[in-house]
Amino acid sequence: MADLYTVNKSPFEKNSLEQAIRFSADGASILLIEDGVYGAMAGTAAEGLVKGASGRKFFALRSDVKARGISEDRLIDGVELVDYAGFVDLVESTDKVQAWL
Amino acid sequence: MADLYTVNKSPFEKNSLEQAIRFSADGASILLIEDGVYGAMAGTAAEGLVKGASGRKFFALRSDVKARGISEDRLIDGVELVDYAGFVDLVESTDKVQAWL
Amino acid sequence: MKLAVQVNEGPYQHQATDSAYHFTKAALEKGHEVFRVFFYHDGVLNGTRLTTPPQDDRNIVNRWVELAEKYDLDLVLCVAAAQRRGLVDDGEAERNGKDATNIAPKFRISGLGQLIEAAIQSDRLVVFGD
Amino acid sequence: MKLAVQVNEGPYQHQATDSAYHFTKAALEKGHEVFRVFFYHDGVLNGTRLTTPPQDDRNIVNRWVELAEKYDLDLVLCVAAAQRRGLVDDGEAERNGKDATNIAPKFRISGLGQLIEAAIQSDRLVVFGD
Amino acid sequence: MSEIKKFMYLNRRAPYGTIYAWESLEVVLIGAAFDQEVSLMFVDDGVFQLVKGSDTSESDMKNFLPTYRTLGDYGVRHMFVDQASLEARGLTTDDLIQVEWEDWETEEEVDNIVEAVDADKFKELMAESDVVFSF
Amino acid sequence: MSEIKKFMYLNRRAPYGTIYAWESLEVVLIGAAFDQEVSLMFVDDGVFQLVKGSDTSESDMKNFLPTYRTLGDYGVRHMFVDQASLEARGLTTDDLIQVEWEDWETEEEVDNIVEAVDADKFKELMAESDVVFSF
Repeated sequence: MADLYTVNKSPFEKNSLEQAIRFSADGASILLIEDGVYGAMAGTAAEGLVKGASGRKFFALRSDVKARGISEDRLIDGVELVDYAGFVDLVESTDKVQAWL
Repeated sequence: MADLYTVNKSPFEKNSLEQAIRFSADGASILLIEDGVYGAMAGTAAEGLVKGASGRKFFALRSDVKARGISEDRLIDGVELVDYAGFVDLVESTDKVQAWL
Repeated sequence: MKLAVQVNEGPYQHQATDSAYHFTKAALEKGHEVFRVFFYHDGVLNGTRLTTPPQDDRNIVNRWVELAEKYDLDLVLCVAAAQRRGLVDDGEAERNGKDATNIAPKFRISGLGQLIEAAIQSDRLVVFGD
Repeated sequence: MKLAVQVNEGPYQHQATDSAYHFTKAALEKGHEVFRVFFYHDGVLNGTRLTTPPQDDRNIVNRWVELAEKYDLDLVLCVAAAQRRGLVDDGEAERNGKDATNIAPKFRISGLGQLIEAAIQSDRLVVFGD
Repeated sequence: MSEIKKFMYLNRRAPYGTIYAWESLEVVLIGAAFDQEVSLMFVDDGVFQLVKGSDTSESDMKNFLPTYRTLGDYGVRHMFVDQASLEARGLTTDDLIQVEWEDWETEEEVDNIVEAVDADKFKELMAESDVVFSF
Repeated sequence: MSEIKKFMYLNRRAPYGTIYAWESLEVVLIGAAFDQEVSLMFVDDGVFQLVKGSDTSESDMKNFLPTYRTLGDYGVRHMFVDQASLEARGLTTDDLIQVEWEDWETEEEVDNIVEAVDADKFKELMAESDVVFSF
């Protein structure tokens, strides 16, 4: 098993997503929450971060995605939406949590 | 007269310095304070921001530069150190202040 | 699973405390144990009973209190962070000569060792911050 | 020159409030008028009398109080921001049924109009934030 | 003092992740009581504040997108959006809300005061302003 | 519970601009009372925390650089610095403070526990850790 990385910053504001990906091991799960969910949007200058990160599984918190008006058809393919119960499950099913703030 | 731009973010953490420069008019004064003073360091990946911005005058708050252990010989040429009294003078001698946080 | 939760930001300014609350609540509802929620940095401001948020907005402090009442949750404010930011209980008021307290019920003030202990005792530490 | 100063962050967490203090002090020492210092967002937390910072660190709240005493400075906390963050004076305590106050001397709580007015009346508005 | 100043609100933060966007909006609403010329500028993640379709029903936070739509009634004459910030985020003005404006005295109407501008126009607008608010 | 866990403190913030670096250090100091294996990792602007020559005499803030030098006495065994973060900032380990370490039982000594590592080593270190603290 690998770690769960939480990223709560917009990829346009801070490099947290970029660094979480860079320092994550193969098989890592990366969960985008709060303003971090902007990293899950397709068609942006930052979409390459997620699209180019093979071997990582990406998740985004649904309530945060919806609050920001990001419709599901604008999400990058393969990003899975979870609710807080799913967040808890991710914490349980991975080795530990790294918060990339 | 042009405006005074204050920038308090490290150029490695947020794009505030880049944007302040991009949106500043010719003749603008740009004052680096707090973590913004890292933008005044020579030899970094961000030094091009200040070095490439012709027509702008750059200042850095001396107490913040010193607290961060940046010696004067590591400052980009042309960056002028000021104290808080100098900060006040800059505010007085420019049209208005724009805080780029 | 036994969880420790760390909250680094105060209410309203950053969403971190909202995320921490919803995560903690979801974990408890799924039957997990939350060993402790530790409030650090501006996070200690979650523990004031003096807030009066607008009526059409969430009450962040009361949400924590109610969750603690329902699940007997241990809500700990770091004493050093609390002193810097003016979060005071009876003991702190007496020790530091303060004429008022502002801590909310169900919160307690204690040392940083409580964070270390929580990290040791729990299966996972989950950090929410800015 | 007549100045208005806006402070968006609380004490200790961010340096913004330090910068605002040193700037305001320097302006006053140079003989400029500071029409008002307006505390917004977490900035309202600068106005609590309940802090007890470590003895070897600066006392951010007291510094403001002393500056206000020396120069008769108008220190205003935004009421909406104060309510969200638990900053309370006698009037607020009565209106919102709070059993304690935590405001420091020389600070007052008032509306956002005070910020607009300060911006209109002053030659410059200087903002300090995160 | 009866001088009318030009106020510019500089918004560079995404909504919801922090309170700055919302509390900035509260200043604009209160500011309507004062007779000033008010413009808003959205740059960087600030452009996300105007994105249509916000739904906070699952997040227990107040949805303040509808408040932006009313700004024309609160004395806001212009809402400028940085074109480059939009493009970097894969957005166009079609993704943003529209805000109507009407002058009650002259009955002049504008369908939408939200307008994308380039850096040169931005510089001009900032230069013309008397006061810049940042949050 | 007598199990010894591996603690990793992840530091990504510059000092002084915010309190995170200092309050993070306070956790490390208190943590010394617990018998854990403690490492610190400095990435992004976190590497600035270890830059030599900090002088806060003009800024009325507490200079906490000397405290880092004592960490070897507080049970910290490793202080890792991301090499790429250093390079982007024009720094080398020569610009950073040195931190000594000595095992009082075995009398093993290390002159400097501050060490630059690359991304692969970083990944390995994070994978080996049991708990990651972020501030």
